[in-house]
Parts: sequence; C-alpha cells; structure tokens
Amino acid sequence: MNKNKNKWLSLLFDYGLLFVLILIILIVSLLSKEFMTVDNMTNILRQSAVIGIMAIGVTVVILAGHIDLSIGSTVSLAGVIVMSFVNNYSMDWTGMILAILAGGLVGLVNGLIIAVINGRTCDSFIITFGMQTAVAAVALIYSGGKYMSGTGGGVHSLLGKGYLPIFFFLFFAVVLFLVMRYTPFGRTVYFMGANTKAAKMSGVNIKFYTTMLFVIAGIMASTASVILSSRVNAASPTSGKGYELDAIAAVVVGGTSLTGGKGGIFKTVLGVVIIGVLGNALNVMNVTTYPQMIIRGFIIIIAVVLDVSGNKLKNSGVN
Amino acid sequence: GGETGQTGGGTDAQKTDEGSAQAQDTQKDTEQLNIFFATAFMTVPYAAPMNTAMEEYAKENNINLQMVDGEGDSQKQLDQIKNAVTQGVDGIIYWPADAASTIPVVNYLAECGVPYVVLNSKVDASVQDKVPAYVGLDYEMAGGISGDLALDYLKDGGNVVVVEGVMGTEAQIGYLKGFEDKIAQNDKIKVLAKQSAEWDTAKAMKIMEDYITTFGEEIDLVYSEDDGMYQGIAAALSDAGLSDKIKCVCNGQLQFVLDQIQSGVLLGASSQDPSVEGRTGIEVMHKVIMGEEVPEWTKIDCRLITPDNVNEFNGW
Amino acid sequence: MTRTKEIRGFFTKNMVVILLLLMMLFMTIVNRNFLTLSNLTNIFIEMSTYGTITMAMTIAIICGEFDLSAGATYALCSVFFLKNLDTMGIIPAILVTVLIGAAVGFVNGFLVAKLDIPAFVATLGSMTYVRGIALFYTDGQPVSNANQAIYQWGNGSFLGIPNLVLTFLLFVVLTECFLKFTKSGREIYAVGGSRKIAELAGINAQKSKLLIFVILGIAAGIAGVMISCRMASGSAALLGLNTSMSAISAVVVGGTSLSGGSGSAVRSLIGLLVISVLFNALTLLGIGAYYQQLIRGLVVIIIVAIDVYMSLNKKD
Amino acid sequence: MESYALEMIDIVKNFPGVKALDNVTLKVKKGEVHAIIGENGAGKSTLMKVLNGVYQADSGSIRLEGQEVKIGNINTAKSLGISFVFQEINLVPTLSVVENFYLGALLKNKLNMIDWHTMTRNVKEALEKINFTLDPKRRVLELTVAEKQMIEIARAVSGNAKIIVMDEPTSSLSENEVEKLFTIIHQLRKQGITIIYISHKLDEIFNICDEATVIRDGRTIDTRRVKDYTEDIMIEQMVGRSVTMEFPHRTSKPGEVIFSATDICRKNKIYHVDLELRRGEVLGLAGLVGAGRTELCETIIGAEKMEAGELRIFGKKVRVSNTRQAKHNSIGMVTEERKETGLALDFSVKQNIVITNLPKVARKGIWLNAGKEEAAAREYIEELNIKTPGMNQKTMFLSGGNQQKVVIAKWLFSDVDILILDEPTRGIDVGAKFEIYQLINRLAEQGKAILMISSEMNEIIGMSDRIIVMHNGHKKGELEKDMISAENVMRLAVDTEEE
Ligand SMILES: Nc1ncnc2c1ncn2[C@@H]1O[C@H](COP(=O)(O)OP(=O)(O)OP(=O)(O)O)[C@@H](O)[C@H]1O
Ligand SMILES: Nc1ncnc2c1ncn2[C@@H]1O[C@H](COP(=O)(O)OP(=O)(O)OP(=O)(O)O)[C@@H](O)[C@H]1O
Ligand SMILES: [Mg+2]
Ligand SMILES: [Mg+2]
Repeated sequence: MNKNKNKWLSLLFDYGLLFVLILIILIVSLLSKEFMTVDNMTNILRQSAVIGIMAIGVTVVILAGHIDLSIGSTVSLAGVIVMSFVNNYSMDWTGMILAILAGGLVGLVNGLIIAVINGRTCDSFIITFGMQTAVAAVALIYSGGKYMSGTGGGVHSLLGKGYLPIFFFLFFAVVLFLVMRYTPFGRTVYFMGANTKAAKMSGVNIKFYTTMLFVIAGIMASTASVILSSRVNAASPTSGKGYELDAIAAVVVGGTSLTGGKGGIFKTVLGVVIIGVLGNALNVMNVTTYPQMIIRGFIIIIAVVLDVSGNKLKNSGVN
Repeated sequence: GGETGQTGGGTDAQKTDEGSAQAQDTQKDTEQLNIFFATAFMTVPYAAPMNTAMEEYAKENNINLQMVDGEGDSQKQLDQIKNAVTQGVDGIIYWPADAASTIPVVNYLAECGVPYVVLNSKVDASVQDKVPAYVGLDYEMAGGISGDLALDYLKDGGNVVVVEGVMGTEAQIGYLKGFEDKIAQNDKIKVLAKQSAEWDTAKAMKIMEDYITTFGEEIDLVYSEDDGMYQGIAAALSDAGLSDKIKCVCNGQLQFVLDQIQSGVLLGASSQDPSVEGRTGIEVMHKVIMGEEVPEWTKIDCRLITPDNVNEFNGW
Repeated sequence: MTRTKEIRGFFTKNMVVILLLLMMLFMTIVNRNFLTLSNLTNIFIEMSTYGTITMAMTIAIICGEFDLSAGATYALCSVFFLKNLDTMGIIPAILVTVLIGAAVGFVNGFLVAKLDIPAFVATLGSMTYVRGIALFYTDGQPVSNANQAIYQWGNGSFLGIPNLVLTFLLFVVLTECFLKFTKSGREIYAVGGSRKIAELAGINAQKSKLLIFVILGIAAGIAGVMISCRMASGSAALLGLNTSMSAISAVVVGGTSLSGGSGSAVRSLIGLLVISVLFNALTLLGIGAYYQQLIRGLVVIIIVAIDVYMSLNKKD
Repeated sequence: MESYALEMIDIVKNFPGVKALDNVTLKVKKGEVHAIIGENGAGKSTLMKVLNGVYQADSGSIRLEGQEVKIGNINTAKSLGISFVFQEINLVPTLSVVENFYLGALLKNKLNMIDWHTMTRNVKEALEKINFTLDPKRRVLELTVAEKQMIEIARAVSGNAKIIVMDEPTSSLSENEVEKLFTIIHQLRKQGITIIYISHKLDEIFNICDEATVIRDGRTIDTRRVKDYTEDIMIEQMVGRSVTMEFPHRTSKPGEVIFSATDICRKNKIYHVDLELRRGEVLGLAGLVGAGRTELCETIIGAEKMEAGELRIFGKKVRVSNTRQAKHNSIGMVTEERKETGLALDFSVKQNIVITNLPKVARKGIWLNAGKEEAAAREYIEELNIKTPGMNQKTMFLSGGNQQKVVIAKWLFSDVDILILDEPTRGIDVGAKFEIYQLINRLAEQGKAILMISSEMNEIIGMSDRIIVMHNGHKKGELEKDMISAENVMRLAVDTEEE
C-alpha cells in the first residue's frame, strides 16, 4: 500500500516537469486564446532556440561537475565577429566559421586552464567568471564598442528565419542527447561528474575530457550566437550579457544537478521549453516586466525544490 | 578601432597637480588641458561614437582626455570624480547613471571648484540650479517628435504598442512622456501594451513577437524608444511578414534606422547623434574652462527624420 | 633545502599580499597622486559598501556556500530605506531595512539549509525575484531623499576617517572575531570543511547554513543603508548589478577557496584591496575602459589559477 | 548475575530492499573488550550507527547499565558517555588537529569566547598520553591516514566515555601503531571502561578481546568468551560454512618479464625505485604505512607526475603521463580508498563495472549496448560473488567489502595485463578475502602480472612470489621466494639506517 503510494509519487516526480509544463499550457490556454496556436508554439520554440542551444552545451559541462559562466560573453564576441564579416566584407561563411571557432577557442582556454590546475567545480566557477569579464572586453575591443547591423541577404541572414532555429536547436539536442546517453564518451562524462577522482583512477584522461567539454560549451554558445545575430540581423558587443545565467537556469529547472553526474540533455530541453512557455505566457497575458521577474525567480526555485525533494524521495523510496 | 576607451596613454602617468609642471616635461609649447570624462556606461554601443567624437575634438585642440567607465554605478562615478579632482584635472564632463544619484556628485563638484559640464542626462531637480552647463537632448521633445509622427499616421485612430528602454533612465522617462502626451491629443489612439526590452535588440524582438501573437494585426503602430531595439522589432515584423501592415516610429539615427527610413519600412525617427552629443559636450567643456559664456542647457539638435531629409543625417 | 622550501612556502602563502605591495610600490613610483591621503581614502570609501557585503560573503564561502542575490538585496534595501526614511524615522527605518535584508537571507537559507537546494540555484532565483520586487516597488524609478542627517553622516567623518570606512572596518573586525572566537563561527568552518563530518560530531549544519545567509542578508541591508546615506539616492535598476560577483571574486582573490572550510576576514580585506588598488592604478595610468575590463578578468583568472595550482602542489 | 554496560535487544533495521538488521541482540559486559565480528555487510557498522543515533532502529530497545534509553542523535550518545572511532575517518580536513579534537564541543572561556589556549594544551596532553607526538596546530589535510586514525583514537579515549566503540580502527595502522592502540585498550580496560571492538583481523580479536559476538546476515549467531572460540569456529559461524584459512595454491610459474620500471622518481616522495614484473607472477609490495607504496604505484600509472624514470611493457619503452595511457598500455590499479577513488557511489553496480572498458560493451565501439552491459555485470557479480539486490543497485548502498569487489570487477573487465592491487582486502571479511585470493591466483594463472600492496604480513607472505620492501620512498630490498619470511620483511621495512 505504502509502497504503491511511493511508486506513484516517484513517477510524479520523474515526470513532474512534464506535468508542470502541461499544467502551465492548459491554464494559459484557458486564459488566453492567442496562446494555444501553432504559430505561437513555433514562436516559443524559435525564441527558446538561442538559450536552448547554449543550455544544452553547458549541460555537458555541468554533467561533468563543472560550470561555465563565460558563455554569455562568448555570445557577444561571436556575434560581433560574424556581423563584422557579414557587413563589412559580405563573407558570411568566413564570418560564421570564425565566430564558431572563436567560441571553441574561448572554451579551449577555459578548459586548458581548468585542466592544468586540476580545477574543481568551484574553481571553474571563478575561472570562467574571469573569462566572462575578459571575453566581454575582447568583444568590446574587437567591435570598438559599436552596434553592428546587417544589410540582409546571404546565408547567414537565413539561419534565424522560419523553422531553422528550431531545427538547429532540436538537431543539436538530439545529437548531444544520443552522445551523452548512448556513447562511451557520454557515459564517461557522467562518471566524471559522479566521482572525478574515481574516473581518473579508472583511466579517464580528465584533462582531455575537461578541455573537450568546455570546447563543446563554447562552440554551442557561438553557434547560438550565429543564430541570434541572424535572427535580429544585428549584434552588439554586449548582446550576450546575462545569457549564461538564463541558460544555466534552464538547465537546473530541467533537473540537472549542479553537482554533476545527474540529469541530461532531455531534461534541459524540457527546462528550456518551460522557461520559454512561461515567458511567452506572461507576455501574452500582458504581465509587465517587473512582476514577470518576480514570477521567473520563484519558478526557478520551485522547479528545483520539486526536483530535489523528488530525488530525495526516490533515494529513500523504492529501488 | 578598439581605442575608444584609450586616451593619451603614458602621459597621464606624469600628470601633476599644477598645470605648469606639465609644460616642462612635454615638448608642446602650449599648455595641455586635462579633461576627465566620467561616463555612466562605457560599454553600451551608444557610447562608442560619442567617445570617438570627443577624442577627435581633444586631439584637434591639444586636450588630454581621460575617460572612465562608471558601469552604471553611481557610487563608482562619485569616486572616479573624486579621484580625478585629486589628480588635478582642468574640467570634468559628467554623464550621470541616473538622475537621483547625482545629488552628492553635484554637491561635491560645486564645492571642489573644478569646472564641469553635465552630459546626456539631467541631474536631480533639487540640485539642478547648481549645474553651470548641461549638454543633452531634450528627450521629451524627441519623444514628442515621434509622437507627432504617430499622430499624423494614425489620423483615424489606431492601436499602439510600446517597447521601452531600461526603466527609470531619463531617456526612457522622457521618450515615453513626450510620446504619450502627443498621442493623447487623439483619443481614438489607444496604447495596447508597454514592455521594457532594456535597450536590448534580442529582447525587443521577443517582445515584438509576443505582441504579434497577442494582438496580431490589431496593432497599427509600434513605438520603439530607441534605434537599437528597433532592429529587433524590424526583424520580428519582417519575419511575420507584417512590415507593410504594422508601421513603426522610433528615436535615434542608427545607420540601420536611416536605411529603413530610406526604403520606406520605417515611418520616421527623431534624430539623436551620439557623435554630435560627444563633440558638443567637450566643446562646451572647453569653453567653460576658457571662461567663455555658455548657455545653461545646450540642446542637442533633434529633428524628425523622414525619407525626404534622410540624407542629411549621419548614421552611427 | 628546507630553507628554500620555507621561503617558497612563504611566497606561496603570501602571494597576494606581496602582489599588493608590489603594485603599491610601482604606483607610488610612477604616479605621485597614488600615495596621497585623499586617493587612499577614496579607495577605502568606495570599497566600504560592497566590502561590507564581501565580509559576509567570506563567512558564506567558508561555509561552502555563496550568494548571487546579495546585490539585488542591497538594491532592495537601499530603495526601501530611502522611501521610508521620512515616514518611519531614521532608526526604525534602518532596523526595518536590515530586517528585510535578513528576511531575504532567511528565505535563501531555508532553501539551502532545509530543502537542500544548491546555493547557486536558490540565490539565482532570489536574485531575479528580489530585483523584481525592488523594481516593482519603485516602478523602476530612481529614488532620492533629501534628508540632511543621513547625508551628512554618509559623507562625514570621525577623527579624519570617513564614517563609512569606520563602519566597514568595524564590520571587518567583527567578522574576524566572529570567525575566530565564537562557537558559531568555528562551526561554520567545520560545516564548510565537511558537512557530513560536522554533523557526525553533533554540529547543527542546517543552523550554520541558515545563519550565514541571514548574515549575508543583514550585511546587504547595512550596505544598502550605507550607500543610501552616501548617495542620498538609490536605483532599483542599477544598484548592485555586479556586487555579488565582485564580492565573491574579492574573497577568492584574497586566497579563500570556494570549496569551503578555510578563509578569514583579513584575507578578504586584502583581496578587496588588491582589486581596488588595481582599479585605481589602471585608471590613474589612463588605461581605457575596455582594456581595464580585460585586465580585470585576466587578473582574476591568473591569481586564482596560481592559487589553486600551488595549493594542489603544496602537499609535495 | 553479571552487569551489562550495554544491551541492544532485538534490533531491527530495514533499508530499502535490504534487511540490514534482523533481530540483533548484543550484550556487552561492563569493563570488558567485546568483539563484533561478521562478514562484510553482516550489519556491524549499521548496528553501531543505531547505537549512536545516526540511524533509528525500526524496533528493538537499547539499555545502558540496565536503563532503557532512546538515542535520537549523536549528541545524545555522547552525553550518555558513548564515544566512537568510525570505520571511515571523520575529521574535517581543513581544520587543525585541536579543532577536530573538540569538534562540536569547543571549550569556551569566561567571556564565552573560544579558549584556544586550554584546548591546545589539553590536546597535547591527550596525544602524549597515548604516546603519540604531533603538532596539534597542524591541519588535518597534511596528515597521513595513520596519523588521522590515531587522532580519532586519542579523541575517543580522551573524554570520559564509559563505552568506546571502535569500528575497524587498525585497518590503516601500521604494526607499530597497532601496538600502541593495544596498550591503550589495556589501560582503558583497567580503568573499567567498556570497549566494543569491530575487526576482520581475527588474531587481534584473540589478542585483546574478552568476549565476541558473531553477526551474520543481520542476525546474532552466537556470543562466547573468546577463549571458548577457535579461529575455525569463529569463521564457520561468520560465513555459515567451514573455510580453510590457508592461502590457496597457485599452479602457475612466473614467466618472462612483461613490465619493468627503472629509476622511478617522484618529487619528495619516491627515490630511484626499480621493479620488474613477470607474467603470471604476484609481486608483493611491503612496507610500513607511509612507506610510499601507493605513491609509487600512482606514479607508475600516470596519476601523479613522474620526475624521472623509464617504463617498459613487453620490452617496449612506453610513455605514461596520464591514467588513460596506462590503461592503453595495459596497466590498471585497484585503489585503496574505494569510496574516494574507486567508485562513483551514485552509479549502479553495473555502470561501475563496465566503466573501464566501455567500447567492449558498445556496438561497433560507439553505441553502448544495454544487453552487453548487463551480461558483463551479471558475469562479474556471479564470479566475484558480489552481494547486491541487483545490478542496478547504487554502489553507495553496498557494504564495504562488496564495494571493494565491484572495484576489482571493474579492473578485471578492463582486460589489463598488469594489475596493481592496493590493499585489496582492506576491510574485507575472511570469506571474501579467500575469494579474492583465489581470484588473484586465477588471474596469475591466466598470465597476468600482479603487483600487490598489502600491509598484512600474512597476506603478503602467503600470496607473493617475490616481495619488494619499501621504506620512506626508497626501495629497501627485494626478497626472492625462498627468502620470504616475516622476519626478513620486517627487518627491511623498519630499517632505520639511511644510505
Ligand atoms: N544507508 C543504507 N541504505 C541501504 N542499505 C544500507 C545502508 N547502509 C547499509 N546498508 C546495507 O546494510 C547491510 C549492512 O551494512 P554494514 O555497513 O552494517 O555492514 P558491515 O557489517 O559493517 O560490513 P563491513 O565489514 O563491510 O564494514 C549491507 O547489506 C549494506 O548494503
Ligand atoms: N614519515 C612520514 N611522516 C609524515 N608523512 C609521511 C611520512 N612518510 C610518508 N608520509 C606520507 O604518508 C602518505 C602515505 O603514503 P603512501 O600512501 O604512499 O604509503 P603506503 O606505503 O602506500 O602506505 P599505505 O597504503 O599502507 O597507507 C603520503 O602522503 C606520504 O607523503
Ligand atoms: Mg562496516
Ligand atoms: Mg597506501
């Protein structure tokens, strides 16, 4: 009897987020007839794509027990790089490739530093914070602090249009989901997050993995930036400011644990969608900026409270 | 040019309290003036052309210009200004982060005797009379210019949505008030919604997309408080294929805005040229130091940009 | 052999102090404005508000936690104090403000201590909602207050030392004593070093965690009052945007590891000084804002990287 | 009627899926040393955690000197005069010895401030009393495992506890320190203090205990005076069948040299060590605690930086600068601290076992295959007789010995030729020990080369074909099969003259 109840509860917590999502969608659909339309749903996904791509990238880092605060600045940097080419030289491909490489480079530097000093979670927190400051400065220096708007046309300007951002988001999500779930690489990342020392003693090249993971996060961030700049057809050296926190919030709302080893890409996608739906719903219901902030703050907390207590229940409950 | 924030470089190190000491160690024959520019935000895009224009003027007039980033922190600005006074500068240009926090800064500046000019945003009303010279746009007037345009476009009434900047900044307050005062003249014009995109392009795009979802073609006009945000709004409208149906007005003269006015997508905008603002700012400062008379408020030129006169403006 | 080892150990341990002294020496030589009373006073005044928060952050970091919401709490407390000063009277307003800070801290503490939410997430959430509340409360407008008593206190001094600096130094001393000589203080070290082991020894870890967040809230409240007194104004939108991260970096630059279990108020004070002196030096040397930001980021990376690397190799 | 210091009656404790304690009864006479013995996972530690309030029993009662008590948390236990030396070290690494000594009970002076002065003095005295010298101001993270263990012991005996529980206190102590501990235990008994002593080392039980209780599968099997026990009876009661305590015979003969390390140096730790390993050989690495055996092996597998030295595998010179290269060159190491460096406790048994060789359970080496994973896990759970409710049980819920088996399984699965075993039987019950010895033999017979670190004299003598003895990071000597004896090993291990 009691066991049964536990089973239900654990099921509830396992798919809790999905329920929450459905609940939000139901309630908002009742309150606003504009919400539940195909157009708006694609709209939400398109809006979530940028943060979403960043979030799945940073999920990989978080699963290994690290964190990356520099991805917001990477968005800024990659944005001004790509726009400078699109505009000044009309070389979208060069611009996009360079921008994505720049993201990879930021990740490489992050990863190498953290790998060399054998950094733990808390060290990556502060190192990537330093990196955030430095990379933002590089973006400012590179762009001279100016806005860069595009003239339109070219491949770059297409990437952010129509279903493409959604396609990219889902594409990367599926790829990383498969990699993390079904390959030795992914399993090793989880193992690293669960116990780095044990992973090291089991023959995992921690330094290599750490570096790779930050490179992935960096590349995902710069890819997101290419899509963002295409969507708005513009970039400013501060355009990614604060995005890292939005991305990380999506990750934790999805239920990936910041201590590493627990969670996954699918959860992050769910987290991204929930935050996207919520933001859209509040806008559609014409809730003004400040109450929106208050609600967003509480949602982050409530989602994690549910997740943590769900895990507790599971660990004390049926195995 | 990444040198936006960079100034005379090494020479600053030798700066001294008395201007006379300066002359000895430089090869220059005339005395070099030291001007200090306390920016509210150095990293916002608007600051970049402003700084460049100031630097140009400084170079032309043998002025040593030092700029610092207040990072929107009023206390930091106060301390930066105090430091500058300690160093012994000849004049201070002060771009306040927000109006309310200017009280102790203006009090301090008034006390210490160093000539100064306030740029871009007004100071708090309680200390207004202490300020010798203010250089800046009349935001309310600028908002009014956009409002006029809206009034003209929506003669038979219509629905407006507003995308706002960072709340509480002088620009946001003035732009909104000027605009709303104007459109209030026609009671068939209704404001459907106002949301803040905090001067951010991507946020503005999201808000516009959600406006489109909520109100669809009920919207007749979008008012964007600045040009940077307009980029996002334009992207959202063109994605939705509504560029023809929903028109916009905005403030500012980003090159993108001028292009859009030229091609007829954007109805028009009120002009605001950061280069002019920067140049005027340092010019007025220079005059104040030289003891010349300056008006209490040097207003930055602000006109309506339309397809007819768009060629007269320099985009930034 | 052991001698060189000892010397190396000394340098490792005191790297930051040595760095600070070198920086000061360098600045004294190249810039005669650096080692002046007014410049040094300025450095201290600026750090006094966020320094107060840094002290509380030190306590939290020793306990293995940190707080991203301190800056938002600081802003909320500042605008609350300014808005209610006139109706409540100074002392009650201070008390209620600090109480509000404590309440925010209590919520954070409850989430972290009782519900086991990681501090990063809990305070990320409260950072958002607390600032939302502050903005909602002031409608985003900056708030000012013309009360002379607080303004004079905030800008006055005692025996030549500014009141704010005195308050801050008092806070440093209190923090150091609390950490060194009280039972609760030592328990914070134990919990930070290893929560499980501390609990096995009968220490109430939940109480310690709750306590540190309440202390943080109180400190943010006090800092909010301090800044309000100094600036006679506050802005919910702009105040304390970087405060939490600056405080955390100062603590870490001072040589306290984020992993918890060690650290001291004095170390954090040194960390604060390093960062402030660096800022001050870069400005005095006329380094542009963008490059300053670059250097600031690099300095954090380098100091922390060396510190972590050394502490790992110290076991040799 | 004798008086009991402690009675735990019909204690039942369930964990999800595991009945850890099933009506255990323990009666400890006043002023005696009472042993609790049993296989891994028998429930010894759990019983003690019920006694100190970390766990609450589902049913049953606890009586202290005849008085029924409720123990809700560790502070209650402390105030009732029960103190503990836990199986795991419980010291806060970042704090000083003094503070750890008084953890949770710091002394205060009249001003209600921490009284550092008195505490430091007291700690010094307490350490002197057990004949152990150590600067009380040192931070615990700088100390060796043995030193930490001694602090725990000193802490437990320094208070005015009436009952002291020691859960495997000697597992990380060297002979020398074990001697000290036994002296202390004798002194304490003379003072009328009751001691509960948990250990897998039966000789210790016979040496110092008065009475012993055997627990098996969460049930009390028997309580007898130690003098009424023989080793055989004890073992039979523990494992439920009779077991020979001889070291199993190995048929293989060492073959050609497949691994050699020359002139291995690590900064301030290891000095010019040479060693060679043959196919099918078990090479013992002996030495006192802190002799640098672990350090040497960590250097060999690239976990720590090698300053100088050369490794050859199958005659070929190889570079091993990280653990992955070591694995690729067919070297693996079962570490001594299973929770810290052996397992991901949040991972299941299955996931831990396959982690060292994921390509082997992946289709085309790329896609992990659940079927293959399960097959591999099943095989090793059976082969090593790992006690777990299922292969998907998280390893954090296994007992110490079973956790150890998972770590070994993991390396067996990786198919390395050269296997380093660091204290492979630490904290493991006799039955499991025997199984592990058999396993080692089987591996040797399969042609693997095994380097075994052990601090247990019997084990290292019984199992090794050859023994290398270390002292202070130096190789002190090498004993061929015919030279192996306890005396020879000890002579080299304690050798104090420096070259
Ligand atoms: N927190 C827990 N959750 C679930 N099962 C547990 C927990 N703690 C212990 N167990 C189980 O209870 C049983 C008894 O474990 P215990 O640690 O008491 O064994 P032990 O006799 O001390 O063994 P060892 O000699 O290996 O230390 C084991 O089967 C173990 O897996
Ligand atoms: N004389 C000593 N005093 C203090 N610390 C020492 C001494 N000798 C060695 N150590 C330290 O003891 C620790 C244990 O060393 P190591 O683990 O290599 O020993 P070991 O021979 O493997 O012993 P065991 O594995 O049995 O603990 C190392 O950190 C080493 O630096
Ligand atoms: Mg045990
Ligand atoms: Mg060892």
